[in-house]
Amino acid sequence: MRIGTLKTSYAADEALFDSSLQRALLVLLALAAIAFPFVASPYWLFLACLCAINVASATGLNLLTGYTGLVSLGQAAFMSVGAYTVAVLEIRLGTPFFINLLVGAGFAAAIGVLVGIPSLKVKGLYLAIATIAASVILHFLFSHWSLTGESRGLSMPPARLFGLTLDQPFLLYWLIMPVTCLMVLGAANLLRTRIGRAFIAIRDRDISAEVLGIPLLRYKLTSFAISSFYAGLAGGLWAYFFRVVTPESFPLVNSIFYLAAIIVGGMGTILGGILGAVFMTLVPELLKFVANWATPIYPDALAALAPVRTIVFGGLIVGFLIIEPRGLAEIWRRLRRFFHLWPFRT
Amino acid sequence: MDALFLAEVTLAGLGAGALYALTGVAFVLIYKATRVVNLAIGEILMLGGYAFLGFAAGLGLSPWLALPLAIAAGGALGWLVERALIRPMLGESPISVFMVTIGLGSILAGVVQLGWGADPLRLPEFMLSTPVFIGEAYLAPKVAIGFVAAAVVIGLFLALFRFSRGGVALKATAADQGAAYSVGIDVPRVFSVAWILACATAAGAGVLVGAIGGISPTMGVFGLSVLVVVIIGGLDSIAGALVGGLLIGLVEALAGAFLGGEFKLVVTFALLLVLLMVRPYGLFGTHEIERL
Amino acid sequence: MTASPILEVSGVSLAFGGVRALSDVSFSVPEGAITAVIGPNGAGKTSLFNTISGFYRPQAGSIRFAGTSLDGVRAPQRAARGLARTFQNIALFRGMTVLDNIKLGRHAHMRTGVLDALFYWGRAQKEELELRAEIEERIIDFLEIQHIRNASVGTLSYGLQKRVELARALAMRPRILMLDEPVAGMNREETEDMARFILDVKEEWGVTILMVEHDMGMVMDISDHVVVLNFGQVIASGTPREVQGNDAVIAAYLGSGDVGAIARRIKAEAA
Amino acid sequence: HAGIQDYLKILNDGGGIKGRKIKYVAEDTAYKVDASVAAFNKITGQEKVSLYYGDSTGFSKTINPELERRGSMLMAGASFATELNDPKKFPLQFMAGPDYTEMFGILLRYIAKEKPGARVAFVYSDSEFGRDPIGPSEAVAKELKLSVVEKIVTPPGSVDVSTEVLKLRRANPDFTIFHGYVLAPIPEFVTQAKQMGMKSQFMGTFWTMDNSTVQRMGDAAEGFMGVMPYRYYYDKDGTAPMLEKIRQMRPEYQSTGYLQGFVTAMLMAEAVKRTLEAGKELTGANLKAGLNSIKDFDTGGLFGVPISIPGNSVPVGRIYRFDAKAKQMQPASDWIKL
Amino acid sequence: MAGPAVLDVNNVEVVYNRTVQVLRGLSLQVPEGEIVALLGSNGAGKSTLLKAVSNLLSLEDGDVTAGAIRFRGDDIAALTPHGLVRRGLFHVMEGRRIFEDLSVEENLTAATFALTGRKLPAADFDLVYNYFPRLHERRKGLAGYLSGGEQQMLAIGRALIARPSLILLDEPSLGLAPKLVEEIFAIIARINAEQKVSMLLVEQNAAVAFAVANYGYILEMGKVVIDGPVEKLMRDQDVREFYLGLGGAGGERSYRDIKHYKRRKRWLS
Ligand SMILES: Nc1ncnc2c1ncn2[C@@H]1O[C@H](COP(=O)(O)OP(=O)(O)OP(=O)(O)O)[C@@H](O)[C@H]1O
Ligand SMILES: Nc1ncnc2c1ncn2[C@@H]1O[C@H](COP(=O)(O)OP(=O)(O)OP(=O)(O)O)[C@@H](O)[C@H]1O
Ligand SMILES: [Mg+2]
Ligand SMILES: [Mg+2]
Repeated sequence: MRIGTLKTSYAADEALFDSSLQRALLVLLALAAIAFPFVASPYWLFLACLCAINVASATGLNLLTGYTGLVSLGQAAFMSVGAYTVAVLEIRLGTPFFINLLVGAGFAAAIGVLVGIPSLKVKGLYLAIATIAASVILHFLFSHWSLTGESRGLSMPPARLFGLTLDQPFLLYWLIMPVTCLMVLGAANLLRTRIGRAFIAIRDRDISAEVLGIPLLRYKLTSFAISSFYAGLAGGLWAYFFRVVTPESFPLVNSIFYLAAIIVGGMGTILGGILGAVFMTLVPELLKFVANWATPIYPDALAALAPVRTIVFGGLIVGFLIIEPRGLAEIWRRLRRFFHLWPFRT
Repeated sequence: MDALFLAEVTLAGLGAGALYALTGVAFVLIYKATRVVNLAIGEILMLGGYAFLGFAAGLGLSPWLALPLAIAAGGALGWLVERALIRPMLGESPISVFMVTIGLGSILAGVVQLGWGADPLRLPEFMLSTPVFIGEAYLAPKVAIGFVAAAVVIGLFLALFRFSRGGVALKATAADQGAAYSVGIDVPRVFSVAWILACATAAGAGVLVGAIGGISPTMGVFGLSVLVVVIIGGLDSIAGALVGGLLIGLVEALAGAFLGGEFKLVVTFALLLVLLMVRPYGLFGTHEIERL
Repeated sequence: MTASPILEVSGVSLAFGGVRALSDVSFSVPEGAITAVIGPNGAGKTSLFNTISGFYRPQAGSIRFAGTSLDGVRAPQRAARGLARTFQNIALFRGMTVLDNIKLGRHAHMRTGVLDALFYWGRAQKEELELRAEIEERIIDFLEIQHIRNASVGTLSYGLQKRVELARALAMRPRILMLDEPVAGMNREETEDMARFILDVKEEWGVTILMVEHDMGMVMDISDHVVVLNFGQVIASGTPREVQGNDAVIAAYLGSGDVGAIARRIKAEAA
Repeated sequence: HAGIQDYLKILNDGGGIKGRKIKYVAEDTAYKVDASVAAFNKITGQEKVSLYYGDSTGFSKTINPELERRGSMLMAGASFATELNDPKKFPLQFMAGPDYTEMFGILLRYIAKEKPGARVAFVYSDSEFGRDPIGPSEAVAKELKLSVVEKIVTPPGSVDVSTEVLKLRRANPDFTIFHGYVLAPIPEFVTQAKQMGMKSQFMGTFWTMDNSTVQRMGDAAEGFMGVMPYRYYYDKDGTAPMLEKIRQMRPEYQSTGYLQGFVTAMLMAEAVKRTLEAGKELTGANLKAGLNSIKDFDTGGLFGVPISIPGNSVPVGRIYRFDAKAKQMQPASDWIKL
Repeated sequence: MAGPAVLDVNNVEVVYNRTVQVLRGLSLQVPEGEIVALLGSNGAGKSTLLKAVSNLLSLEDGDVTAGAIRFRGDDIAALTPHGLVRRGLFHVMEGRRIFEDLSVEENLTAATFALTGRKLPAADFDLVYNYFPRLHERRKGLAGYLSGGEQQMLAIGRALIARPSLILLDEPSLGLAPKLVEEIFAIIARINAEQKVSMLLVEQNAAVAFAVANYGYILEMGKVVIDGPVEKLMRDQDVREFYLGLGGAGGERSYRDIKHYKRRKRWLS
């Protein structure tokens, strides 16, 4: 059992991880992440990379929707901007991948700002629909523009680093995982400064925020920019990971997926974005295991998998919202408190 | 382009628009009473189509019996959804509730696919099929019937709100449930009634839409166009749904005829964006009252 | 009052569609004193505050603050220049703790940009820690809210919420503090607490105070100067004593002051 | 899926290929690229795979570099996308039938023969699948001296096609080819067009052509035509020992999708056999070489004629027409080889 | 106390979110035809009590865990909130809670649902406009744009439409100008006298509450600490000091004279 930690300086009180036990756990986690690729099969590595990409994107959306309160159904579209930019740069110019990633993310951020402009006037779900409109328009553009390969999409060469060709999950892991960790850390940092507070203020009550010295448009656009920067970066990683980008790679369902991920994980907490994205990525795989396992008993299990997956996806969203609206992060918090106080209270 | 073609395209557009409007009304009904943005409306519509198929083809009932049964099934679904999913969400943030409806849509699509398979199906023919000519312009008979049915239902709803207290009860409940209780409004009933009426309407629209284009588990995307309709009309305005529906139907038809089918969606959504910049609450939606 | 005015409102008019909320309002607020704005409901007091803080744009007239015109200056910049306020309907951010709510008040005076924030260790951290120290030592101690600093504001009682709002306004480094009905809904005891804080802010921090309040007991006791609005127009201004005796003010706003007598009369009539 | 299983059962029951049995592992992917890639990684991570059957076009494209890198597999897919029929770009893949452009080519050739100089319209969905054959097919039509009078795009998932039908009527084509759909909105299209008194002949491609699908078109099915590389399940003309075997194993009607799987498995097995016979290792390139060495191969009557695989596809097909009385697609032409 | 009790609250305990206990064994009665005042500091649980009576607690995740509340002899636990209103118990909630995007008239129309199932003549809007002429002027306008006082009038007007036999009034003077407080309380007194409506009145402004009420309860921490006829309460030393702001000598204390240390009230109970 741990006893309440006593802090002696404001710096200690403002730290991200407030106890030595937490920091020790973090180091352990990092070590595990480093050891993982050496022990895991390509399949698990593949999943780990996919989870990381989704975490990056979900964290971005969490900043926008969970913290700033601007509901967006365009996250997948912003990812597609990043992915296409990366693919075009890689194919046409062959510039180094980190430049491509940054340019892609920057470009996505610019588009995000553009899409965010209505947010000053358009509120709530009207705004969500406006972001759908933006995705539809982007989708149209990508599937009819020769530069982006029209509806056929683009296939691109792998990323290269020091003469190494990053074309397997094992190598890509070392690109994707660190980038994602940095992105999550950046988001956590952002939130403990005036910018994070401004976001939350806008979410809770935007009109009074303005009178308190927070320029609304600037911060709403900042939020859109950061969120779509994250999406763009995630999309760029996605592009290097799959090496083909088509208009169907980032459908509207994916935007819903990210929204669902932060809701299931817990909106407005960094941990929630991470847990939610990982959880929602892994559940379909879990279902596959179940189906394979059930095949001998129930031969049509595989055929039923697609609809069952749709049902489970919906069921998870509905179930979480009704039973634990604050998501996995809240469950995690309760678990922690339980162990924290362990022998004494339940 | 000759005038006849233009006239025919316009008629076809208005016909399609009427179905948008009808589904839009179902959407608005729920929003008006419960402030829930029901993204599952497309799937509920789809379920109406499948229910009709189930009654007519599965049980071999006459289509004229199957139709009211399908509508009733829609109503029952509405009742169930309201009870099981919406009522527990009272007081949660609008995003959460709207995500619940997304989840519901996903569940319904999955269930339909599990029950009827992923392939598109056709509804039994039950409407008259002699072509309708208005002047010289051709109008597909089903589209004409859809138009008339939609017009009648929307007219009924408009009259209901104009000449009864029902509309006030809906709006009051949506605005503040506690206060609505405190003035003697039976809030749970308002909720139930709104969902039952809306889902029954959507199911009826589903039969019409299915009769025209067949039914499939992906039919829910119809809901996306309906969303555009109600946003353009204003989320809480029945008249808005009517105008928005006809407008979108028309715009889609014209875009399809003169630009090509691939432009339909993008043109309507672009229109939506432009309109939102000018009128953030749609054509007829009420502004939120914001005071410091 | 001899002090020079810090805020000058001249000829301000504001209308919403057909409703004239303010018409040709002029008055000035002397520096370092407490000025109260009173008037019937719907007279336009809150609208006046909203106009001063830049939330509404007046159709006519201008406002000068500390010698410079505020025309064309948007709300956030006005806040940055030292116009701080509280709200009639408490506008705390329910998703944040008390401490974060207070920190938010300092927003406009901070420099941290997006890049600083993403990296945090460095400039952003330095600034955050300075802010924390100052808030702890000056504001939280002063308003006696140490025990709730990590509470989320939603769980606090009404009186404490009002106090946190005041703390947030103080964190804005105000030169003028505008309080919209600071003691509405409070009982006598809590009103006394709030009155004491207001007086201390004026005396110890040297902040000018502009306040709207319907509690005449408090207004008349602590304010130095009173402005009376009715139907969007200034109908009187002066010291509390002057205003209290003004017939127009009594007719429009103060009333007879004896509910008991009226009630007794009604009961007698009914009987 | 069932088709592959059945063929492998026949094969393994018959002793496998040169004594080797073939093991079949399946994963569901919901036609989503990332799910498919996940499945690919999972399967290849667990087993040493020589033959792979993928689902969508997107997947085939995505995985291609990986296939080349591994070089150990031969892959076939459910997709007949034209783009995949390029042995240079996709050296380790093939499809068990004509690609979509070739399907159009067969249809157009038939049209040119029936009615030289006919007016043709293409109706297709606004998707990768729908757009696939349109460009090249226009060129083919031109070569055959047919005029393409209208190209109509419908948005994906659209149900109401009234305006498109109006457009079609103005173009007044003799033949209308639908592509990029399974069923909807073809029936409504045909019904409305017939109501308007149009006389156009309506045609479809592989995914529309399953007998049960056409049946579901209701009245609109009458006279509907289209191209199909395989024989239908119920086709009893000529000698078709394999079809006979299928009918024994599965007494009820099997879809053309089933046949596709069956044929694919058969061709894959043939490639393995030839590679082993040549005494070579089972690498992707060797398997593909084995496959390409197939000439005038008899598929036990599943294709109506002996086939060859010069590239990535089997460019053979036949025109069928729906007979409402028999409720069956009936042959309307001979086998056409490109 | 005169007359039978319209409302009888007996030993009620209320818990929010299954964790926070707010009322701890509270009892009070409202006799037929009288106005009972309920005073107490912020957070004492006054609004909570009213919500418990009108059965609206469940909306905020609150529960009555012990005790019983009877309205005209019926246990309210068995009744729905709207059912209670239709039997004649009307709750004018704290913060007015008018329907902002309905017009004034529609707000009154909404209240006619309270008449459902009762054999009463049609709703009488003129009765309301008679008491509140200001509302008549603005009857077509959106209620959200009314000033605070007008909104309070509308809230009371809605109660009048419902023809209740008991009105629960939660802080009707909140945010109102002194003159308007006078007007509203005069009207409250008139309504009580003319319509024979009983009232349970929650107020912070003790002076005006005592002016119209017959009997008073003072609440601290979810319990009644003093009660009695208004005349008796007004003689109580603590009530004088903490609720009426009268100094020891009887004259009103000035806010300027408040020292930094002051005596906090302590109720012994
Ligand atoms: N955003 C708005 N739109 C339309 N009318 C408004 C708006 N804000 C205020 N009003 C109107 O302006 C007038 C003045 O309102 P204001 O809120 O300033 O009054 P107030 O003096 O603060 O009253 P109170 O003492 O009740 O708070 C009122 O008639 C009100 O209805
Ligand atoms: N929904 C709720 N959930 C949890 N606690 C609540 C809730 N509503 C009220 N409380 C708590 O219950 C206590 C009593 O609240 P209540 O509103 O009844 O007080 P009150 O006496 O009406 O005060 P005021 O004079 O401020 O209106 C307060 O401490 C408050 O924090
Ligand atoms: Mg005000
Ligand atoms: Mg209260």
